[in-house]
Amino acid sequence: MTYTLSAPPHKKTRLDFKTLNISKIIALLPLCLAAIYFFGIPALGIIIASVVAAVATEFGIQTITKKKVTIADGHAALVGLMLALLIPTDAPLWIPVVGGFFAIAVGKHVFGGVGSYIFNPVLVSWVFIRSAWSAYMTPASIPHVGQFSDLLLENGAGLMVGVSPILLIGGLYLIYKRYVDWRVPVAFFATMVALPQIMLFISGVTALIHEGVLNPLMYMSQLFTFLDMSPELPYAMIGATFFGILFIATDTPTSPVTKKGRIVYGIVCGVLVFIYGYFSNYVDGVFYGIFLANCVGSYIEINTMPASFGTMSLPEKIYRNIMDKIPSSLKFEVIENE
Amino acid sequence: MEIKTLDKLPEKIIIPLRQHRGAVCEPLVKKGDRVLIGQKIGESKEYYSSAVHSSVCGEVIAVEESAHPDGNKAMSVVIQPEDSNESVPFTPCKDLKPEKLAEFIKESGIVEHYGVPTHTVLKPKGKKIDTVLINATSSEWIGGTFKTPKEYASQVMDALKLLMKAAGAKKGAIVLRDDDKESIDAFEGIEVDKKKLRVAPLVGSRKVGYYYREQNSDIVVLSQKRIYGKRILNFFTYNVTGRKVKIGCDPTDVGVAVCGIKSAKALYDAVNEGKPFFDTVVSVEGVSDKMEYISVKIGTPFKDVIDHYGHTGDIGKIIANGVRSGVAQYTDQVPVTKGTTRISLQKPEEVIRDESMECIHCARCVDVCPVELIPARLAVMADQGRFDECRQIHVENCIECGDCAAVCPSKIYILQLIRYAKDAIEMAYSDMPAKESSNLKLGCGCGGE
Amino acid sequence: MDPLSEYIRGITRDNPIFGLVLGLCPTLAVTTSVENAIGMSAGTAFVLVCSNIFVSALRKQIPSAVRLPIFIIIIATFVSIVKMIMQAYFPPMYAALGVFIPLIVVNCIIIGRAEAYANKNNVFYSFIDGLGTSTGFLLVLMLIGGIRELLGTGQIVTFDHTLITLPINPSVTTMILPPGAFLTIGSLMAIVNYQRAKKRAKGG
Amino acid sequence: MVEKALFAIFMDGIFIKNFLLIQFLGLCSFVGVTKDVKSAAGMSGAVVFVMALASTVSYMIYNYILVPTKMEFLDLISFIVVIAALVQLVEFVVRKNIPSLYRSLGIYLPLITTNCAVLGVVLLNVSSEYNFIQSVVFGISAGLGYTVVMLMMSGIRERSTFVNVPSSIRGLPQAFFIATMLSMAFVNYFWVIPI
Amino acid sequence: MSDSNKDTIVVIGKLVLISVVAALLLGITYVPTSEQLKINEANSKKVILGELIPEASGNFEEVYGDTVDDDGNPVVLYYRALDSSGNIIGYAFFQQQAGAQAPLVVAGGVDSTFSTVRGMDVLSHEETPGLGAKIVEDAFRNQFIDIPVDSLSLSSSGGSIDAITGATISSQAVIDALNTKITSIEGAEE
Amino acid sequence: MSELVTLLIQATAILGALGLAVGVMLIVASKKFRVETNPLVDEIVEVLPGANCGACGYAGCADFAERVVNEGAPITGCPVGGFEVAKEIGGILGQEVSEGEEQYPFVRCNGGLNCVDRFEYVGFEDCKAVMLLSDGEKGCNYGCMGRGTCVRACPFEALYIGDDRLPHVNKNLCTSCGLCIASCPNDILAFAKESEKVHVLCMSHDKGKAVKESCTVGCIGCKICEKNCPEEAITVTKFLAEIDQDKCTACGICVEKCPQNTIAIR
Ligand SMILES: Cc1cc2nc3c(=O)[nH]c(=O)nc-3n(C[C@H](O)[C@H](O)[C@H](O)COP(=O)(O)O)c2cc1C
Ligand SMILES: Cc1cc2nc3c(=O)[nH]c(=O)nc-3n(C[C@H](O)[C@H](O)[C@H](O)COP(=O)(O)O)c2cc1C
Ligand SMILES: Cc1cc2nc3c(=O)[nH]c(=O)nc-3n(C[C@H](O)[C@H](O)[C@H](O)COP(=O)(O)O)c2cc1C
Ligand SMILES: Cc1cc2nc3c(=O)[nH]c(=O)nc-3n(C[C@H](O)[C@H](O)[C@H](O)CO)c2cc1C
Ligand code: SF4
Ligand code: SF4
Ligand code: SF4
Ligand code: SF4
Ligand code: FES
Repeated sequence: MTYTLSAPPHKKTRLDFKTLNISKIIALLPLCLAAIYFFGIPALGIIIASVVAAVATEFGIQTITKKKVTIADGHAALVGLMLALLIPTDAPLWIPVVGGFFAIAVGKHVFGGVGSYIFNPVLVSWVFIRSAWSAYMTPASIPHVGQFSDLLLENGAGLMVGVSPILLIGGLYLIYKRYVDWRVPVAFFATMVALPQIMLFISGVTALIHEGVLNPLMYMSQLFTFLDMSPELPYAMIGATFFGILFIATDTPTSPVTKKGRIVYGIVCGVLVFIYGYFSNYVDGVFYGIFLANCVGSYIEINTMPASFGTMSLPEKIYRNIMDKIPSSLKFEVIENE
Repeated sequence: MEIKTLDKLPEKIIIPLRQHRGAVCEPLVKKGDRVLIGQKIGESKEYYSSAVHSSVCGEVIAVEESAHPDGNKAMSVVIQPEDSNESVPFTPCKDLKPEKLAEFIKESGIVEHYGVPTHTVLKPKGKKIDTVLINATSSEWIGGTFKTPKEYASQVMDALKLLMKAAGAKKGAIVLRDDDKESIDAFEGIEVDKKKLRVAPLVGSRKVGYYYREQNSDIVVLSQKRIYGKRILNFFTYNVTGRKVKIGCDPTDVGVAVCGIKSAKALYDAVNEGKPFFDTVVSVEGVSDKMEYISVKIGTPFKDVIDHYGHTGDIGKIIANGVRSGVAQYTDQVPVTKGTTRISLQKPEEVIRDESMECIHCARCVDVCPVELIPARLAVMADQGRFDECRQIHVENCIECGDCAAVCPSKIYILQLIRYAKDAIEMAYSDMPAKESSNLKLGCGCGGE
Repeated sequence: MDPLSEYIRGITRDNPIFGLVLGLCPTLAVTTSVENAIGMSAGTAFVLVCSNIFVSALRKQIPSAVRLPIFIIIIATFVSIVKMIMQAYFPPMYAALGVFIPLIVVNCIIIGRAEAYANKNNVFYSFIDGLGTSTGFLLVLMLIGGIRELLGTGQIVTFDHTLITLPINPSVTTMILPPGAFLTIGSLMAIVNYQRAKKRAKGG
Repeated sequence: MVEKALFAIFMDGIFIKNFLLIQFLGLCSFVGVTKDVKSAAGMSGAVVFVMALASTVSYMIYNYILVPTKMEFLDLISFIVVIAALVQLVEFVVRKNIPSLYRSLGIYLPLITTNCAVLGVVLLNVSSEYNFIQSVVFGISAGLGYTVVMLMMSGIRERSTFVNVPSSIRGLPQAFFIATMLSMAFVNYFWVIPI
Repeated sequence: MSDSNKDTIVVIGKLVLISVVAALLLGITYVPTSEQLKINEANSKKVILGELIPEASGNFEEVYGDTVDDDGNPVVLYYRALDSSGNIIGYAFFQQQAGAQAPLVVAGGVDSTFSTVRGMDVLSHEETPGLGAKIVEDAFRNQFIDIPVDSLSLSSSGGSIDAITGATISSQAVIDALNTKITSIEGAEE
Repeated sequence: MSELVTLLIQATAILGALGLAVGVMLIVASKKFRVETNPLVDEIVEVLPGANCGACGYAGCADFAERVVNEGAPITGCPVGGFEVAKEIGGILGQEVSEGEEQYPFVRCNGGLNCVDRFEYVGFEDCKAVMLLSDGEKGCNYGCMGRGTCVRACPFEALYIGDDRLPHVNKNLCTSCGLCIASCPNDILAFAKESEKVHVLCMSHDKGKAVKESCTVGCIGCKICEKNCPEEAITVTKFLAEIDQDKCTACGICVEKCPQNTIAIR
């Protein structure tokens, strides 16, 4: 009888790459259905064209280069689907076809395929077609969330991603299930909320300076602007932003692997998206911003490698230094262990 | 509860002469000799070594290389057992002086389940031990080694005192697993020096020192979360005592001796009955719906243990020491050794044969790693043979818990790759002069800390 | 060493772009159209051949400590002369190419050949090398320029003659922009690499 | 010339007129010295230094020597000679004091001489008719723009040594594909920022 | 003098020598070409002006400002286009404007009532080839022929000029140049 | 005319002064920051292929050049450049080199699919990794495991694992750098000269019985070849035949006689 030998562990979690992709696709399905309902058949056409083009490209490339054909893992389909959601529904059908091809061929396989690519294939393709055929790719309208119900059904969504931010809730479920990491989306979201508020604060303070107000209490009171909602916020909190936060920024090969790095990356995403959005619009801003963040992702990763386990961090060292100076009889219980 | 044993004698008993880290024992018997239960059959003059005893009475049929559950072969004494209980005389020696105790432990062949001879943990050369910890976070002992919870608690407590005596340590602690109600109940209210102890959970930054004060006792019983891993000692020490053990050092460098339940029990038996370490309890998984515990003689082949349960059906994988960090075996003729804690069987359809794909940088491995490594990075670097860079990102820190490989959705053999890198690094620096390699190799730098 | 093979070498094995990987900046910057590519290559060729000849002729006189400054002075002089003459007597051509002329001075190819070839070989071979390298440069620039112009504008227009027109209407603006340049040269290099690897495995 | 705020010139130099990705200046070192972050940083440091120095010196030469004597036609040749000298000076210093950097920069250090980026800065300063402060600011910011992109590129390339790239793409083609993406990001992102 | 010092002198001498030779060559080229250049520039200005307002048949009167250029000559602000009988039929001008890369010099013409743009041309520019450089092409320039001054803005902001795809900055620069100069001439004439 | 002369004088003065300034500055700097280098090293670096592959055993081409000059490393040390480069280095250093015969790594095991597996291995594809787990999966402890550590070690992609689960060498790509030979944990690969025709394709020192149990093509130490070799070129030591290539005339008798088909002629 021959047994199987392998290195430990001999039991693993069942989760695999295919599951991850399929669950992302499922998480996007409600949104697709809603988009098809509101935009009609053209939306369906774009989705199908993009997905088919992406999958066919993957099949073609892997056949030609004599690699294992991996269309079954759903990655090409996921890329195609995500791309379709970013194309205006009145674009001609060849746009999603070229887009799907470009995403898989250049975005994915030129860089070495799954896990090796550095730039999110969806964004690579989107940025390319957006700048190459801007006439077709300009969203019909740039929405903003005027009232709370707009989160349910976005007011004037220009792209399919926007029809209903609330339907992106599948993304939250993915985070809850730990299919995607929470650090990037949380940091990203927090930054996106914080920056408009900080702008509000800054503009309040600069206004006071301009008026020549000297009373420090007045400046202090500006702190309470954080309680108000910045007028910028409704422009930022749109479907495209949520889609970027939950689905694009969390694409794992394009974000750092270190824990600290992921937080930093989320913040960088937020800052870049906000800057672009502030000067232009948040729909394009989300994708251009994250694309630029992709470019710095690797650099962030290299600079946030953790130190050897048990190495004291700077605050710890300072704490230890201070504690060492206190005579032991005065010390609290906490240091008793040392 | 009764301690279960094998129904019938194995056809042969294979006792490896290397059941501990350190010097391999020289065989004291040769082919054709008749040996008795408890007879010493292997021994080494080196300090860093431990004696090996026969677990049965019978005839030595070979002294040869034979399969060892750690995966490689080892010189072993093969004995054909007789149906007889003839043993060497066991003499309890309860009042040994502390100085003699270490020698006695070596003679009795007591070894920690992580491989190190117990006496070298208690009396490490050139270091002083002030605290002895018993790691009792595995709960398979009641009903296996110990008949009742009460017996479990009292014997382990006695053993701890013996260990402290041997080490000359003032303080001691027993660490239980916090979800293991049975053991916690057993220890709750146990009396030490006329004081009733409470099982205290290790929470937050309160470490063992706090509890010594709180309970006003030199011995405490604690509970903590379960941790796995092959090289967890440093991690465990830090968790319990708050003392950081640097890489390349072991707990003894910071004055802590970590012992297991198995060695504690063995010491208890050796002192109270004079019986050397020749039988052990293993848990068996995969033969029935639940975990089975059985006391077996050291040297019993896995096959006999499996047959004891009348296991039929195909076996895909046999694993020694648990599915998380254990070693898969290519034959069922490997013997149970002092370090064997568990035998796991997997049906062919249970065996994982996932093909690994490219790392998708999902960072799940980073999130689970208890020692803050970047396993994904280590894995690719090892794969590409960039061992120097592995070292730069602290590959030696890995406690080989295997969590990273277990959660990887790309099914990368991360732990295997890490071990590959460690092995290569060790090879590369083994022939370097000590001075040059001291900052590269795992030389101890704990000294003052 | 025969002149013909030396000449061919500049086009194939020691092709300035694909072989030596020098002079990338002008290659990418001017290849928005075939016309620009031709003009730039012509200017480069003139300067390259002249500087090769001069450097080679003076090679025994040039002290190695200050050899780079001297090469540069020689090159810059020729570039300035080309620029002034073109500006004064061929204004239409200058209008098309004027911006690129100063770039020739820093084209790594020229100084690279001066240093690696002209400084070690005689005048005749330096002349041949200059010609070969220039031809290689011209061909590659035209290829890249052609691809970018065709895809980017939908047609190739050279000196007021429309050579090719693409049937598809919406042209890919990105190809004219910097990303298009990088994309084109990356793809071409990948193809070259692939062919080379194939040839080697077959025993070339 | 329209007066330009220093800040605008600064941002221009780093982002809008990024030398590597938008102006195609200094590409040889871009693909040559970005295999790891360390040498990229070293090279960038050298380039920032040379650019700032070249801007200063060339401004002086142009405005205090060439313009008063109407010798503007000597600009190209005098700039390039000055740059060559500066670079050689830097080379000497690096070689003497940081040999490891010198070794990893290899042939690229002398190539800064012919690095179009440095000449580009100087010529752009002249053609944009910047005054002294503006020239220096533009010189430094162009160098910083170079640094930003070099670091991004080297970070990505360092990471891409861990991944599986088809063998015919490995090396330079891959560097160009990465550059494609970087420049796509730059071209499309930074034009919105009104400065 | 030691050998090495002698060497040094020789090296420096050679460097100086080659610089001097280069300077001589350049100087010799410069003198004739610079003359030619001035002629060229004047010619091309004349040609451009003629094309902008053909009715003037080359009859342009220069209007000087208060400033002088480097050579001490007064700077031409703009030109009055005169018909054969000496009436002002329009104005033509050159205007420098910040382009996408470097300054560009735009030529323009406007009728005497400042209501119609007569045309536009570009004297010099350094815009991106294939992109901003398209401002010199007829397709773009023809949009400026005889259009109302009011509609002199990009179509995206309600005017009649379609920007060059992907080169809004250059397109806008041309329009800005015309608008600025037309306004200033209008002010000066009144 | 006088205008032209003034202009020329001014121009030459300016550039001459510039040239002087630059020259003086550079000379001074080069004296001040002088770094002693051996010009030979630079010359050698120039003739080296510049692949920085490390096949010579040093940290890249520059390091190799330095060792050749300063530490007497063999001038034939660069396997990539081969004889051509060795000759050039010899020229620079004034040494003679004689052309060695071409040699390529040779696989000294024909086990592959002919050799039984002790277990089914699941894990990452690497011979050393399998070695770390229970000494490898092959029934024979000496044989090639066919998991391609050598393939991964080759910087020139000259090796591949064939359908017979054994490595094969593409001689067009191989530069004889020897990295594969050093990487094999079982020492299966060795250089063989092109003129060496007859080889024993087995490494096993196991007894005949053990070999037969695990492998159908292994050397069982029967000594038939030794007895039949007319040149007495074969000796069997520790149950393994060995051919003295100097004596072997490639007559092929042993190949015919070997009952296990262990000896092959190529
Ligand atoms: C701001 C914040 C947000 C969190 N969001 C989530 C979440 O969305 N999903 C989740 O499963 N856990 C969430 N957590 C809990 C973390 O998963 C948990 O604390 C973390 O995994 C511990 O990580 P560590 O083991 O790396 O320290 C959140 C924690 C914090 C502080
Ligand atoms: C060196 C070593 C140390 C171990 N330490 C512990 C431990 O501290 N706590 C624990 O629960 N299991 C520990 N184990 C593992 C157990 O002994 C046993 O193998 C494990 O409980 C198997 O359980 P599983 O079902 O998780 O695989 C250790 C194993 C080894 C080899
Ligand atoms: C790369 C790019 C740059 C753009 N720059 C500008 C700009 O500078 N000013 C502006 O008003 N709009 C700008 N736009 C938006 C365009 O005006 C708008 O998309 C228009 O419909 C397309 O025109 P264009 O591509 O010809 O500029 C830009 C769009 C893209 C894709
Ligand atoms: C390399 C490069 C060159 C550019 N050249 C021009 C140009 O000449 N004219 C222009 O209007 N915009 C130019 N742009 C800006 C850009 O293409 C686009 O026009 C603006 O973003 C506004 O549409 C250039 C951008 C880049 C990256
Ligand atoms: S690297 Fe993997 S095996 Fe090692 S400690 Fe971290 S999680 Fe455990
Ligand atoms: S868990 Fe696996 S796929 Fe994810 S980062 Fe780690 S090694 Fe890569
Ligand atoms: S020759 Fe060696 S390294 Fe190569 S496959 Fe065989 S055992 Fe592995
Ligand atoms: S096959 Fe071996 S000797 Fe040949 S190039 Fe590859 S590694 Fe070097
Ligand atoms: S051509 Fe620009 S740096 Fe080489």
